[in-house]
Amino acid sequence: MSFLKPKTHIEQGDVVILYLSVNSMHAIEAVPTIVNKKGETIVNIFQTPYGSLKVQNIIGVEYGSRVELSKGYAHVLQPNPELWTQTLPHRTQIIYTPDISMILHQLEVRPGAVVVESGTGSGSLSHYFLRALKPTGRLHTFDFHEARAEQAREEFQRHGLGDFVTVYHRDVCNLGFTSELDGVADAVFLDLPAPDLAVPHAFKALKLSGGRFCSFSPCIEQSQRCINVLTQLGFNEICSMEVLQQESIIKTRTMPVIDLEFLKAPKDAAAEPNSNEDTKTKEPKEIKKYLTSSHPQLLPGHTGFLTFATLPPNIPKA
Amino acid sequence: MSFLKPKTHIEQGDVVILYLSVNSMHAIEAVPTIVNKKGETIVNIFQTPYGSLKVQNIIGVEYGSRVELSKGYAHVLQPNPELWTQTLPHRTQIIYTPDISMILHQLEVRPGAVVVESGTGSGSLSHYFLRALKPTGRLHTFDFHEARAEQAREEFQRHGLGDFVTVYHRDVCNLGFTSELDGVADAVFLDLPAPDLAVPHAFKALKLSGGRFCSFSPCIEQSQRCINVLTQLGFNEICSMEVLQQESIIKTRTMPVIDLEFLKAPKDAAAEPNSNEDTKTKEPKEIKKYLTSSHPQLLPGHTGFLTFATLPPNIPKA
Amino acid sequence: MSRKSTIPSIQLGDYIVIQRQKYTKLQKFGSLDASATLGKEHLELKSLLDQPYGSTFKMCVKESKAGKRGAQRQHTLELVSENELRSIRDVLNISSSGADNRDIRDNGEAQALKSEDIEQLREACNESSKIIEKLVENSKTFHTRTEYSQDKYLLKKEKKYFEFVQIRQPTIRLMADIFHRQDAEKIMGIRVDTLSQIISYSGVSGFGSYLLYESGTNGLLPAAMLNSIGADTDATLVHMHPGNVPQKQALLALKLPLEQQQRCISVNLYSVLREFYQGDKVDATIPTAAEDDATQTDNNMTTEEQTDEVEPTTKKLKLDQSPNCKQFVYAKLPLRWQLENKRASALMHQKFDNLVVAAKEHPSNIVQALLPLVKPSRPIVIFSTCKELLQETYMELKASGKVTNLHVTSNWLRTYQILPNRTHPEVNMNGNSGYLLTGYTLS
Amino acid sequence: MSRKSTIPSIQLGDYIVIQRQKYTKLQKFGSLDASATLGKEHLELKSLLDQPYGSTFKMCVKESKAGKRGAQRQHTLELVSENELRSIRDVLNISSSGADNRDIRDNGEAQALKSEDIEQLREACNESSKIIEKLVENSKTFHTRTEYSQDKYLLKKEKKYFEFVQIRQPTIRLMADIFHRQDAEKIMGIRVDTLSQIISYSGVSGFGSYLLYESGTNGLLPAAMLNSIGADTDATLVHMHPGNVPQKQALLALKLPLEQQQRCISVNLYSVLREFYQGDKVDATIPTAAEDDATQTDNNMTTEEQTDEVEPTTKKLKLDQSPNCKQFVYAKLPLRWQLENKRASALMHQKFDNLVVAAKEHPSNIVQALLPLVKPSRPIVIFSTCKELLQETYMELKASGKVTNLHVTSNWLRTYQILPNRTHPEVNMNGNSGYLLTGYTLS
Repeated sequence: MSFLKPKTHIEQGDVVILYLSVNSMHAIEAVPTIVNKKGETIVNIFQTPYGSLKVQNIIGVEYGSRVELSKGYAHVLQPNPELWTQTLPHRTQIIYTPDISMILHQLEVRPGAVVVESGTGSGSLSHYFLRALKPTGRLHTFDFHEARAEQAREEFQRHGLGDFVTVYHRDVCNLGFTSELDGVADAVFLDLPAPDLAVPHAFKALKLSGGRFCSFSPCIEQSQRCINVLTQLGFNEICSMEVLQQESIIKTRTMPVIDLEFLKAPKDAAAEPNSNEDTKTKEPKEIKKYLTSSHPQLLPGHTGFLTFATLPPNIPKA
Repeated sequence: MSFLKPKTHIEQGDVVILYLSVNSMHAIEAVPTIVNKKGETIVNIFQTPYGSLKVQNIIGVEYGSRVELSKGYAHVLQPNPELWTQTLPHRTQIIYTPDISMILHQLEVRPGAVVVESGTGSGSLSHYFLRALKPTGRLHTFDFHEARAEQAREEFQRHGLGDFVTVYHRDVCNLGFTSELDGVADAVFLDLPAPDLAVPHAFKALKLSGGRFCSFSPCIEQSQRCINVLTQLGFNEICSMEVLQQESIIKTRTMPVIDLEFLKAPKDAAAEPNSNEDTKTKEPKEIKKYLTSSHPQLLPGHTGFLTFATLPPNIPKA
Repeated sequence: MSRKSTIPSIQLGDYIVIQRQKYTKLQKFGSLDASATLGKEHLELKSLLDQPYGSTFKMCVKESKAGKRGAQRQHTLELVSENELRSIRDVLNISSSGADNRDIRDNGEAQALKSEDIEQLREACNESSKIIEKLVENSKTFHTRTEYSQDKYLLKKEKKYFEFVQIRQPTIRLMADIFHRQDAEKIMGIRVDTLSQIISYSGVSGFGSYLLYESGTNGLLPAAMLNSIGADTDATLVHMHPGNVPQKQALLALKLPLEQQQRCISVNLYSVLREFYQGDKVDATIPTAAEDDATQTDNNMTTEEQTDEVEPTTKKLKLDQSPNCKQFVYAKLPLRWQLENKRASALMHQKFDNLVVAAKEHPSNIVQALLPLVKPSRPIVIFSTCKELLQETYMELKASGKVTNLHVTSNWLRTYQILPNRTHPEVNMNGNSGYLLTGYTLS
Repeated sequence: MSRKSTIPSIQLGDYIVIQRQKYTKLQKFGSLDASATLGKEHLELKSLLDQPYGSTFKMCVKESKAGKRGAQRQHTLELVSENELRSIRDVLNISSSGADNRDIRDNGEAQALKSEDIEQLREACNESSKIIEKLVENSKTFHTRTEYSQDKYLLKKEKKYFEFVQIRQPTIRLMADIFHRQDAEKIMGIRVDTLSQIISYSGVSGFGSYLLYESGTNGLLPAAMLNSIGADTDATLVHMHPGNVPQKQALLALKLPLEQQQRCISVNLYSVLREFYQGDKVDATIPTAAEDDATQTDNNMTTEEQTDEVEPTTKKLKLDQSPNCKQFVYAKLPLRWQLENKRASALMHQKFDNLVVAAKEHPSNIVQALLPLVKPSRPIVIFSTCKELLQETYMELKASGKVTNLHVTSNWLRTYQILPNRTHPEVNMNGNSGYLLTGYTLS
């Protein structure tokens, strides 16, 4: 239930982020026992590179606290969509925070908004939609993969978000978003291999007073076809973009500074006999410290093209 | 003649770069007199925002020197392809140094190379090809626009590069690169609206021992069609890229640092009556200096897609 | 659910967004006499009243005056139906296009119409499509240009003569665009991608108590956060600023319900910290709101609209601010800023669910002062245009052990032109996203 | 003109580029017994001798030994004709592709062949196309995958079983790719776009006298400059380095004509500066080449190939380097490095037509020492991985007034996948182009 609102202490059943380091965090469920493969109830022990954690021990602990592992320590954090996106079980390729932030902004999602999403996928984006639209809005999320839809439904329930979301198992390209959703949506989001097929259904689902549309596509051809249909249906403010986040690695670097001036003049004759002394003057180097910033070798070069559009008010829906 | 090789002093007839500031430089010809619109021979005076320059005065001057203008000064630099690209008379859209550098590298142009280029355009890239391949190589450059071809031919001559280049006025998409050039080229470069039409001609012009190919296109569809034809003809190592150069603006910025600690404790009661003193302590700000780097507001977001390919050796040319 | 499906109508006192093609402008519709300026065109706004948002209006020339840089035209606005908005391209019905531009010599004489002719045409024809049609007819080279070049020409002309405007209701999205395009410095250069990420990383939503310090974004940052907090929720925002009065334009333009507006508590940074630490000891005697005169200049209000934001009490206070009468003025009834300080101080004692800092100053001391007010396991987001400052702050926070999962990020935002056979990234891009330092507090 | 149109053949002693699909490797073909290692495959090189560069060879399994991480296979290489190189996709003749992947459940059991079966198949079949065909036949899900997913699968398998290698002649382009991919740090992270711009901005060409300082790029930077200087030209390069011996692998791999090789004069920075300033006074007494022991460790040669570069005299010198016999060794005949120092010093007195610095150290002092050796109106190019150092150098040069048109730049390099319906920028990109500081000297 730890996704509903900010809370201070871990309760039994909470999803908790066990934060080991920037590159190592895990979403664990705060339950004292689990059932193993043999069907036996056993004590819930979570293994990490820094040793094991008896999960029972974190129940009642304040979020943000340090917890001891058998060979080190970790911090327990309350999950939120950002941390969840980094730790969730991948059932599909997912969209990450930089793109998602732009999607939420451009779709103008705020409390009270009705959003239609397809496909649900791993629920990464859904969690963001839900944070932004609760407690007064609603998310309708569709996936054509039955098991994925079912998993997502259970997950939302477990996360305390079940009241704000309906999960559908449905092929929206062929069947649309159900007639119950005609004219109810403030925003429609598509992440589909053939978004152009679903655009007419998005058109139907959007409110007569208008609304916003977004399609996420890895390939430019999908965006091109999608824009074609959007244009035909009277969408405007059509706009495609890429958002690429770059991390800066901050560190103090020590840089050698070499002296070359001394080479201009002959060596001090007095120093010459003392060959140890001589050797020392041969290394005219000092080290200076710099607070530097650089990018990692590997950066995200492409995630997808985001195509946004506005359905203006009062377009007749035939 | 100032493009042929490094030289130290300005001779009559040289093109000279009059460098006023980072954003203001001009290519001028070092001739004492010019003919005005009325056909009269007059003294060559060049006007700048910092006053006028009697061009005669720079003849014989060392390159890199400071020259006086009537209301300031400038520096005279020997032209090279980089400076020329920033000062040349635009007859078409031109390609700039970051893309050009990659083109030269990928086409493996070095002294002795035979390069075929279409179109000549404003000759920006041609000057780079010529610097890289002279004195032992040759550039064959084509433009379908007769006046442009003629202007380029004169310019190369005037710049002392005439010995290394042949300029053709010819529609290469329809007519190819002339049969004399069959199998002579180490590298072919295309900057054409329909590069796919010229690829078969490039194929013919490249040596039987193989060679490198490049096409520059602003739009992705041109690259797609070009790659289609390249693949059909047996080119390999096909690779498309964009090079985007960003400038860093280096400056010392003064940043306010505010103090908030003093708010935790009540004010010194003794100071209170003295209201002037009081006012001073109310501005708990200091200024710190930082050597910073930032990007300009406007950056090149796109110049073109560079598509490179290799023609492997011994592909039969039917 | 709570959002009305009916379209709200334009009311007096509203801020409106006027859109002409891709150009948008935020404008206060303060009175029936109000007019707006779009380049050389002046628009009388009175006919907007009670029309639904999203409507399109035709600019009808009323009179034309000679101005310094060509004619200044006064227009009235006439509501038009959607059907009238045919694409300019359909109207002109261009079909033949030259294969390339090899035969074009640019001698400046391609257009047979002289500029006087065009100005006359403009007076006569009310429709841009007619004007452009004439221009195309009289162009000697139009039909020999490539389709690409024709389109460029048409777009340029269309932009100049386009006679329709749309009136839209301000949203965070529209205002972020307008502010950034018009004067990015006034919103500290916070670009749309950065703004969207501040909202995400800070976790601001319908539940919780949030803390923002910003040194001037025309109200955009508090408005974006309050927008995410939503109507009919319990969440609150304490908005700290360094000046005498908060910049609130974007907040006012959103036209949020009063209950939601009241959940944004705007307070002076120095003043509220003194209240927090020293409580009743100070507020009757110290002229806190006027304290930071030095900072005030950074946050001067420059547009007409912004003067509206000054709360009457604060305005008065400013006028009375001569050294001699200071003590006198402040000794009276509790002023609005004093009440707000008390509300904020109470929330500060309960601690916050995030911290957002967008400072022109070095963020380090500000973060140090505000970090103790944040609960553990909560996101912090620090924005700066200057990476060097965030580097130092990063190192300090890292050394302190009080914040984990620290990251410094920036973004590239590439927009694309996607058109048949003409798809490419836009030729220009903005180089400055600014930088974000993010992390989570620890207990 | 001077370039031969006939294809050169592979000779003993050559450096060769071995290419297997997109993987490339630089290898010395030192003897007929030489072999190369590509992952788990060992290739005997002897059959390459006298074959033309650009030829493709088939890897034929000779024997297979159990190794730590699976079988290590020894291969001979057989020259193949172009015709044999049909696309793997044509061979498999895949046509039916599932519409999407909705029915696929990933249970790890999609492949019916067990790993032992596959290893056996591999011993039996010599052709990757056969192996892949079998894998596809025995895959339960292949035909229900989308075309995209099928392609991905095929590419992955093709990569693993692909049995052809191509032998190519090293060029700057190929080596820059290999070095950067294998260990970018060994070439100071100089990315292809940056390398190409160093060449452009420095103006290096067939005319002139050029000056380079680099603190270690496997010879890539001097090789690239010498390559641009060209064969049969008059231009020269003085190549200064901080170590005992220059790194020259890339220079040797280019197999340039001797006359061209000799126009690259490699000298130790300290040693040559002393020669330049103090001339004959020093060179008989001071052990200059061994001077900078501290720097030497930074430039240790780590690969087998690099040891080949050490010139015999220098090698000996290193061995004799005990403090006691130093003076003795150096007092003998002029050594090669002493002659090179004299040649370089003569060019230094005539001054250079550019200055290129690619330093691991702070470039500032190096630039200060070398700038007086550059003629006016000549380009300087300074590379560093650390922008902060270039910022300082920029400020110093700007203040000095000795260099104008100063710019600090970096680059984005985006590669694209262009395939029918699957066009997009590559998913990963390299984030570090390094930084260039460029400008022109003034008199």
